Amino acid sequence: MSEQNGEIRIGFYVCHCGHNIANIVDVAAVARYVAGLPHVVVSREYKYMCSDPGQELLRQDIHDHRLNRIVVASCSPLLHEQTFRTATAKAGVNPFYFQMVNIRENVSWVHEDPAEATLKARDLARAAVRRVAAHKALQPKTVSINPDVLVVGGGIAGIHAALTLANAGKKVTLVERAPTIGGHMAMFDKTFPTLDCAACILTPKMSAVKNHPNITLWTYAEVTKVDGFVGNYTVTVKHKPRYVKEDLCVGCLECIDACVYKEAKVPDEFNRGLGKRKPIYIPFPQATPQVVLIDPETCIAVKSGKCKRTCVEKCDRLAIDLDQKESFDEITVGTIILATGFKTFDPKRVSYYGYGRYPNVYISLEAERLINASGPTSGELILRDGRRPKTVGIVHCVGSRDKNTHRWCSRTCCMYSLKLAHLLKEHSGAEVYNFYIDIRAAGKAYEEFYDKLLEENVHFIRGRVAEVTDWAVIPEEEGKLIIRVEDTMIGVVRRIPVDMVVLAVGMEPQSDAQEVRRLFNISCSTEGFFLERHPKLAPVDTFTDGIFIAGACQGPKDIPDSVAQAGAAAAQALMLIDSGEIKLEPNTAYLTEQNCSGCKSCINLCPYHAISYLDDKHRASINEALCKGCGTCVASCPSGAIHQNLFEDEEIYSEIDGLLAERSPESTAV
Amino acid sequence: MKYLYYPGCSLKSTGRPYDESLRAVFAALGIELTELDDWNCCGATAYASIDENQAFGLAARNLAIAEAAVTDGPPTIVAPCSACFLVLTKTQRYFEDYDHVRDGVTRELAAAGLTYRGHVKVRHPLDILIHDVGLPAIAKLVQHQMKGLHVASYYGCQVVRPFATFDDPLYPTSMDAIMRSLGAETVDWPLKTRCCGGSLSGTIKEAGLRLNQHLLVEALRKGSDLVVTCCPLCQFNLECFQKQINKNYDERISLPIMYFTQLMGLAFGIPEKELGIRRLFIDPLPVIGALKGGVPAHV
Amino acid sequence: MDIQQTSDSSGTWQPKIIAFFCNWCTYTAADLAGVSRMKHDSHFRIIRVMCSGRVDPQFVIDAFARGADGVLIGGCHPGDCHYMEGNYKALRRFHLLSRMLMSMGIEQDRFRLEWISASEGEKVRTVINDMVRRIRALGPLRLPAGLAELDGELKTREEEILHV
Amino acid sequence: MSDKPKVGFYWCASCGGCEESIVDLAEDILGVLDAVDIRLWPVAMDFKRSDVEAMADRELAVTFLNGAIRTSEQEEMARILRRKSGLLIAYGSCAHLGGIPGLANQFPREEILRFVYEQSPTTENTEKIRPLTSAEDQGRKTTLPKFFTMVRSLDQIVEVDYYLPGCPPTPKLLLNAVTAILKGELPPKGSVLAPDTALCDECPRRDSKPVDLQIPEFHRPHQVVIDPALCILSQGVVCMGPATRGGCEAACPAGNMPCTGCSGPTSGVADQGAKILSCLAASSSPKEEDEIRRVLEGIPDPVGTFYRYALPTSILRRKRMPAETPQAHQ
Repeated sequence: MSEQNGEIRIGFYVCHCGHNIANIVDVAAVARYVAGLPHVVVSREYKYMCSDPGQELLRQDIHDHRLNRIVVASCSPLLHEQTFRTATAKAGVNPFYFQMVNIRENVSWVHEDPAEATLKARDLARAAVRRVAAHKALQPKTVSINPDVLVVGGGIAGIHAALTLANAGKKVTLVERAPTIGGHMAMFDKTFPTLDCAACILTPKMSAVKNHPNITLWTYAEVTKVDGFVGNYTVTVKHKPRYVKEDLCVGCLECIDACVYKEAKVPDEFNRGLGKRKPIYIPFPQATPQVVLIDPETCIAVKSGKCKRTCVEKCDRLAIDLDQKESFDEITVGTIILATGFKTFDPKRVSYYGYGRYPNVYISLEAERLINASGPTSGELILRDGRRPKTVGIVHCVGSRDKNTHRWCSRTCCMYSLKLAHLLKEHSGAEVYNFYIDIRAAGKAYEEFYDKLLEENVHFIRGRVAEVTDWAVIPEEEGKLIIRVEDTMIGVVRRIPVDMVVLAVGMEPQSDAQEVRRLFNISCSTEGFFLERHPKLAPVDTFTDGIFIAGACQGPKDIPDSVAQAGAAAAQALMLIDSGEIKLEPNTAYLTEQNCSGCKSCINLCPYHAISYLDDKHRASINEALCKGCGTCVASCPSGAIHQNLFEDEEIYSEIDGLLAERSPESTAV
Repeated sequence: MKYLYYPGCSLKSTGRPYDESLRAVFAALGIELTELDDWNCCGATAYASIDENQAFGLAARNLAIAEAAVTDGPPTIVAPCSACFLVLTKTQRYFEDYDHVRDGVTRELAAAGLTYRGHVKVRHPLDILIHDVGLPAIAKLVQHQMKGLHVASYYGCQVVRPFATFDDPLYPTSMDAIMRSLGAETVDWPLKTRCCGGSLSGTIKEAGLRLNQHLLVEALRKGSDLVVTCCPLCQFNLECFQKQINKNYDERISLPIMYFTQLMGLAFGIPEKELGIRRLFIDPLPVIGALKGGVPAHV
Repeated sequence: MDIQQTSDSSGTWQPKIIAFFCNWCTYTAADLAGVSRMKHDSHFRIIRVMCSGRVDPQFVIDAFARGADGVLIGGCHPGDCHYMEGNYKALRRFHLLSRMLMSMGIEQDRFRLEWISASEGEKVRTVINDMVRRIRALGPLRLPAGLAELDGELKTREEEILHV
Repeated sequence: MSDKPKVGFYWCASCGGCEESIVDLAEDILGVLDAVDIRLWPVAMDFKRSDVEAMADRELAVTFLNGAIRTSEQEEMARILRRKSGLLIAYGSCAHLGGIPGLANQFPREEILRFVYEQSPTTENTEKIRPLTSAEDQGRKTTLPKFFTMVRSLDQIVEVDYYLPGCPPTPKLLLNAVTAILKGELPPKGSVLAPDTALCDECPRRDSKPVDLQIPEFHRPHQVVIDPALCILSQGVVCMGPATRGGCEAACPAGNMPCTGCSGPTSGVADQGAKILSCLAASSSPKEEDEIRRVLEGIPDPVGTFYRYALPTSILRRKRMPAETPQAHQ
């Protein structure tokens, strides 16, 4: 239903949102007030406008009262604008004759004085009513979706997402910056609460990725550039030099034996420096792909050129190329899944736990490697000073639930600490103490696992550890690490001497999360993890269409949750791909040629080169396909010849006027 | 480098060696210290618990006159005494963060015909030495390498807590780094920010002495030849109660406790008279002088 | 009838601030402030634009001329702009415009540009409270009223002029 | 009595240049004089206000009024002429936009009077005598018009039918207007009788402007030698052309001077100054805040530069002077 003889008929709806809005804003008063504004035919309040009955109310009114403009005052447009536009369109009114007023996030949730809040709600409503009168009918542009997908990050989340998509027949490129996929999970010994071996469940998936016909696996590679928009992204990937030809190497590892270094001397990353490797190495036995690489920092040949190059001679497949340079690939994809994972908290930041000062203080990942059969001590629990611990203390919440480091709960530490307690006891028969604030065992079979540990008489002391010190005040403490903690169960401060301390470090965003965020044009939440479009309703979407997030890059997660999210992200990508096309917000700029003087001021302002200069006509010309709708050129055009759909000057002026108008509604002529 | 200097009451009395050695060392490093004209008590008393507004006002007066004193660039106050540093820093922080404090202080100062715009930076000598001067510059001035001297750096509780502006709040290392740049070896002792007994030594003596004893015993256990500190109260406590501790707890402690700036001065070859060494009760020179490459007796 | 917006229920003057927030960073941050229930002063009104680069200086001037006591522009931090460089254009316009406004008698504190990323809900609160505080100190701008008073010097009734 | 349409010319706060511009019609003026009967033209012929008041309403077919409104007398004449004229045409920048006199809207009335009557270097007025709006001498009352608090454009006083832009309007624009009036081929009421595209469209230097222009530094015309062939803006000199209505055939750029904006904005723009400001700032190249500040300092007087002719008709109209209470008149 469009405007009959140009008459503007507005329907206004203010939502209670249960009590969320109605508790602070006098919604009835707002509805009454708006009813008196020009062009307003219907003005109602309703408990939940986003509910079916709420939308039905809209449809019915549009029909009964021949409404051709709709204003809903409820939550943020970022949440429900689409909902109400769709409802408006269903009732036969162009969806862009709709305007939303945010009186929840911007009013009822942030203000306490009902009078002030109600006043503000009225102002915002009046502004929207004026604005909507100036709206125009628009047709959104649709673009097609390239079915190929890019997955960034080869941890368990990235692996699962890639396999899901590949099995659905989509072409996937998986980019991992490390020399192998597997991520953190590959470092674990066993997984909670089932205690099944991490390698046993992960490595099959890793080789599945390697061998899948639909997956292109690029390891030791990084995304350096992302152009385009949903359905049509162009991505540049940098391949870091391995100094080994990936296609020729079969992973026989003979080059490693041949290396002029007879002994492994370099601290090895995979074992967190607890073990050593040579300059030419393979990260770990099941590394995928099974390809060796050379670390340019320590390889004499690469660094100085002065080396017998025994490795090169040894390789009869001539796979080793010491002159390899970085190379670039450009691919086009329609959707992108980010699964870039997390970083463990650096306990050096909490100096009072002595990490880095006392050799026998470890972080959890190091403990994982120590008890791992394929670890540096082949599973023997041997400390840095060669001793075998008789007592071990596990300190929970290191870098979690702490205002001075990270406020959030890392969600996995309680459970992996329980797991480590079990395994450490199993491996060494040591007495194991857990120092915890709360045991958070929310998950299938998690609480049961906790019970099991209690029966294994692992000690649990409830209290945040104050410090780990070697300050011995009694002879028994000499040569030990003393854990000072308030035992809040018995209300005394205790000093517990132990041989080994394991710090259950929390999860934090990758150190380059901000750069990655910029690269893919998405946002981060306060903690620095990638920001989801909606915490509940769109947990794997981002504010940039076609880019999804999965796993711990969005927030601390354990394996099951990461895998679940990876599946969800894959499903979201598939949804786009299979629908084949997507409607774009029609907020593009356009030019009224007769007003353009050809002054060229706008041409260089557009970062997307959407504006060009027509030499024959001496006029500018805007390519709406390239325009992303920022409106910078509109604000600049000195002739007022450029306009922006959805954000017309007239629309914004009427919003300003509406917000500041102090005339009584009777006299407010638009 | 030019800074305003806020000595506070301690450095004019019990802490004079700190004042003298700090001035000498900073001068040697080419740092110009101008004593803040007409400074007053920082308010590190019970004042704050009696009338917060006036307590902040008292401290803020120093900030206000400092702000007025400097025309080029933001004024920086160097406050060596831990208590002064803490109180002035706190006042600055609260002035920035809390409207009611800002308004209160503004009122209090107005009564004295003063205004404060909140531009003063309050800094500690350790901060200046580490971040403005830098360790290489310090090392360059060293004439007598403190080789083989085992030093325990003691920070006390106030310089880094609760406002850790320039170092780790629980395991600071700036003083240790400076000591190492003098050629000394620093002992890694866990009690470097633990309570020295503070004013307890004057009130609940037993408690004060116990805390005090812990520090001294652990410092010796870690093989320290002497303790350097940056706090007048800590220096006083640790040095002056050793006899009593030996008597009460049957210890044999005689451990020199000096200001870190004094050791720097000696290393720089500044005559000990200018460093107030003689004002110390336990003469550190024997243990230092005994060292190879240490300070010759004549200085 | 309409409540006089210049004053609160108790009748004392309250500032009116118009805030142009970019969709991607600052508007999202304001939503975050809402979701986090960060209470702050209510005397501002947000207008959502896609990018701070869309804020035409005419909008700012118009807002003042229609009775705003302050205008706030919120955009993504430099380097973070969802449209690559819109915020730089906003920054350059801001500097020239605030100089222009000052020579037209509109104090610096009344016009402000802030970079607030989607994660900085807290910053929305502090910026708004601070701006309201500063503008309270300055008092009302009352441009429309001021001009209306000046037009009082004109003769509106022709009879006063035409002696025929 | 001829039956030729009666025409009036009148001037308010103006420099007289607009009057000159009528003579600039050169020989064409003869044609005009054949076609019309000039009844009111203070610069050329004597007149009495009473004569005008005595005219029948709309007796004058057209009145071309130039100059801004600054005094009560000018306001009154504007109102009278509005009534006596079929068409009232705001002639030239001052009547159209407020013009150069409009720049006075940056200063308080009192400050202006004090300068003119007391402080200007050429003034000797030790008794600080100020003119009065009315004075009695030997039973004779003499009056002077009131000096208003601010300068206004004509349409801020009375309804205006058409505008002829320019400082002054070019003979061509005037001739076109007169012809259109005589032929009765006028555009919709309220139109500006000039093209609605900006100056660049008719600027001889247009094609020399680069499409990727970024301005690294701003210069004032006296600081550089302007290349006569190249776009003036591309040489870092502020040119109002992009934000100024054409119709003058880019007379100033053609004479190697930047456009200063006398014809005001095009119909799509509410505030000429704000728009050129937006355009120039966006097109400048620096990114670092300090650098931005420094480069934009190259435009030392934004108001005087961007609002040289259109301050009274800009959105803000006048500098805010909170101290000043609305003028109570003597």
